[in-house]
Amino acid sequence: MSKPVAKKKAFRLLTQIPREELFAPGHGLCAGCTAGTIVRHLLKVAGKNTILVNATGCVEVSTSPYPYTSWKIPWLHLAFENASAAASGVEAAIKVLQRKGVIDPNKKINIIVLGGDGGTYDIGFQSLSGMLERGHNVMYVLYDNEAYMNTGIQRSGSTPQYAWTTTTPAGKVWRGERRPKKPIADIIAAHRIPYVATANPAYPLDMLNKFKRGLEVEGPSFVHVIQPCPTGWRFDPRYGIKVARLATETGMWINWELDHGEFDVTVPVARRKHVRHYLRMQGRFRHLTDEEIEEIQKWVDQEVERINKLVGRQVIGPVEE
Amino acid sequence: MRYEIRWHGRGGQGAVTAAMILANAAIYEGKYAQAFPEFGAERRGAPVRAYTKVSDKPIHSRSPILNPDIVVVLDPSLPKELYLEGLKENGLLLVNTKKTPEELKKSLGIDGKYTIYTVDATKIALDILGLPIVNTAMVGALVRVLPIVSIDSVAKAILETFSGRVGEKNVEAVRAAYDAVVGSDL
Amino acid sequence: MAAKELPAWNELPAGAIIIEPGNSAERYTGDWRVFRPVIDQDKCIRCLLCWVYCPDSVFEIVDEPYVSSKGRKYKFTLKIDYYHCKGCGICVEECPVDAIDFVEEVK
Amino acid sequence: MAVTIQRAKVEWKRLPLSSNYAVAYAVKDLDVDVIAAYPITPQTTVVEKISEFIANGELNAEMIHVESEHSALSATIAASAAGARAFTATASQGLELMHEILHIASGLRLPVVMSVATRALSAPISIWNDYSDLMNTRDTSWITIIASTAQEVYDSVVQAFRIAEDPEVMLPVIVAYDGYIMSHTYEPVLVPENNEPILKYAPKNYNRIKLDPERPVTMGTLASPEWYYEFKYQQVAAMEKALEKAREADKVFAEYFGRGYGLVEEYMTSDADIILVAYGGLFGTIKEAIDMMRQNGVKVGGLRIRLWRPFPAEDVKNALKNAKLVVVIDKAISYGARIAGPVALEVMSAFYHDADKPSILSIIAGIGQRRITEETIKEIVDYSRKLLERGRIPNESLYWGVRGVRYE
Repeated sequence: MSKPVAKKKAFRLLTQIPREELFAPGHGLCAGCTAGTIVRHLLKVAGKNTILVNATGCVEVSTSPYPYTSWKIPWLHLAFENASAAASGVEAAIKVLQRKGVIDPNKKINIIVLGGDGGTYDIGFQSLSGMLERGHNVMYVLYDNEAYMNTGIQRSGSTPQYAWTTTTPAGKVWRGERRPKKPIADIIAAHRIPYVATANPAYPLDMLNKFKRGLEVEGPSFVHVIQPCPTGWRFDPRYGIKVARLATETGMWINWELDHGEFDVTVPVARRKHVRHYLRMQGRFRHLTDEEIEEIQKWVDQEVERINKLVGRQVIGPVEE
Repeated sequence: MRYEIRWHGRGGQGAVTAAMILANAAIYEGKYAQAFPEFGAERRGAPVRAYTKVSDKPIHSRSPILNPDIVVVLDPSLPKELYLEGLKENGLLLVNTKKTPEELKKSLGIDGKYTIYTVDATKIALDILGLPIVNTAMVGALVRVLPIVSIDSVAKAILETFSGRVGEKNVEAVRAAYDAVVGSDL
Repeated sequence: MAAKELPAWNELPAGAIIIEPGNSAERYTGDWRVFRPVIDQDKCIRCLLCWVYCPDSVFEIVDEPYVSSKGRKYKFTLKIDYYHCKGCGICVEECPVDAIDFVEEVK
Repeated sequence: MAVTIQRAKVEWKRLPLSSNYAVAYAVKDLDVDVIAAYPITPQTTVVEKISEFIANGELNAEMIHVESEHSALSATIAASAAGARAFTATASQGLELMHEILHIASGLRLPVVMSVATRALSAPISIWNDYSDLMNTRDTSWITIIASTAQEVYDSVVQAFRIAEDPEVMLPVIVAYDGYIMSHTYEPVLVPENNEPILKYAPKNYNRIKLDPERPVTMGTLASPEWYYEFKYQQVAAMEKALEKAREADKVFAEYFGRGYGLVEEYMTSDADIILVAYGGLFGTIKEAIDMMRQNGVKVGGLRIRLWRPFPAEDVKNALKNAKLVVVIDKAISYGARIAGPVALEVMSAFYHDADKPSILSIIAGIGQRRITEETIKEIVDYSRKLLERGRIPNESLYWGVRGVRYE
């Protein structure tokens, strides 16, 4: 993969964010659902010439209850597991219709898939892998709330270890989810696609720049966005962005990008907070003992060490409080 | 008149292609024909059969051929019970072998009232194609003993199937086998 | 509430396709609110964070100049669309200068 | 609507094609824009041939080599949603894997066409022919044509796009035919030297509602109990319309190209005491069996169901009403039903409210490609005559040719 000329970050100030809202209010997402924040900015970056394919999930059902739609761009939903296959079909159609002159060949039409963690890590993984391997010019955006929230908080392949969900309750035998979160972005990166990134709505400019970069590369791109869910994570809706920010401040969530093979952390954290700040804000971790929290802290320390090695310098600092 | 031909070979020898080439030749002549394989999951080496029906009138039936007018054997090592099954009385038997029809009849102990023809298609294929793939040669031999289509139509069918030099070589094999086939009435 | 007359099958577009983009804006979600965010225009520094973080795009950037009591001049003013605001409080929490009050709705 | 059309001046070439290849030629001549498919026996050579056409520049299309049939149909209908003319092909397990998306295709009213080389279902695995796969699509709101010759396969794919894309229909279409028995049989097929007349008969419509940034629409919405039923009723109405449009499409095709098939095909039915009802390639064998039986003075005829969905009940009744006995041969089983033949059930229900109706016998045969020859057909007719003489037609399906099952 040849590295194209490095682009200047397009968004440096909040005032540079387009004002036009292509995601209308009146949708049925929970009060304080940060998916609304993510989708608004995704569409601001993508603009009008965009077709979005949505996997079944919270965003899908909340934004398209007949006869109302929150979408001001063409939008397609088929099913849960096939959003990437559908996007492949849309991309192929646009490509051939442009070649035949039915659609203006000079008009760039962005094609985006939006999927939750269930539709990405689990049921939609096969079609996603197929789409990436075939090299379709599609950006996949994963909003990750770490469980099946649409059906009422059941665990998914994304649920982190020890998290409570309705299918991983904390009891005498189980301590919540029993397996660590699947490293989906690493698995996607192994497809050797041009661009993979992780983002956080608490860092909007970083997130916007990643959406922009994902759309401008030739071929598939993948942006994995953490999406705190007040309902499933059990916190007051007003703290959605605060929880998201703590995820990065504690090193539980690292904002990185892999652009044509070059890895970098885009939101360095000089002084890290202890993971308990993040965990203790959420009811889904309420049952955790101090020992279990320390265990999680150790995993995070290891992951931070790995990331720092990858970058070649200390981009994420030590725990200071 | 409808002719029903059954082809016997082993997977990879091209019996199915032979059946198809004969049908295609008939279709190019404006005749009606069907060609189909014995539909199996067999792989290279396993005994396979294929069928061709040729007629002046439309062919509607999709039955497999149980009582062929002629049986064509691409591989002489196949058991005779396999290929003689259901062959019509007074039917024709065309075998790829070095033996003469009389020798073949004796060595295999064939007692039915069949008219037997033989051709050393393996030698022809080796000489001309450099490979022991006898299917096209056997089509050439067949249209000699049962002139239901012209040899030129067979050539056309082959050239439509195999392009370039491979096609030309196969046509050569067809013509050689056409001339080389042996039988009491030839 | 009287049942409103819904269209017959042959008056609907085929396949449940919605042809009016963004018409969910017609839906009233203001009644989800228990608390109401209220901007103190004088305290507001126009940093736009409320506008950025709002999941329901209820902050409108209005081209209305404003001069604060300390004499700071702003080219625009932020206003809240209470028809859609669900009262989640993210703006209240994220405002760096505590310029948004969260007051209980009186119903 | 009066349809007048002049006979097209078409130069035909007569090619030896299998039914699979006939599909590929039709796809090429229809200038299909997007093909998404996954290989499965016995459909595979359809996709191989289409790939050849694209590789050689004979067809300007995008081929998506998807990773499953589920994705094949998903990509196909999404391409259609984006405005392209789209096609896929499958069989058996692949069709089963697509099942969820079959409903979504019709529910979204996307006019895609799919060919199905019909095949039995696992387990145990069978790569051979019957119609179990197709019959499982019965209630998915796909228009379904079952062809009986390779020529009809070509012609039906052409008709299918015209019907599917008709603004008054907008439903997906399956063109089915016997796996192996037809999919792999070479026979003469007329195809045009150039595809202009084909595109004139089935013109593309790029102006339908689609995913277009200039006119954004939301497709694939959620419908609550107060909305859902009306959309399903739209499909009921569209299917009714499709019956009329399929008839018209065949009529225009016949006028234009000189070949027509009707929604059902009758063979020597006018004076027949016994009429055999069947579908697909089996009907050819039945026709020859009828010829043989007629020579022996047996008054037997045949009726082929060509359009399976929507079911042309009136055409079927008209063809069968004067028979003493109708024998429906089904190559699929609806397990647990006394009348286990899907088509037999349909024929029976067509007559249910009539005072005057023929006796109807349901036969299951050809399962997993169990051999059916002219001789088998004669045996079925002989047995049926015996039942008729006894005056007792069983109100349950007979499983013809199962070892260990005997009918006296």
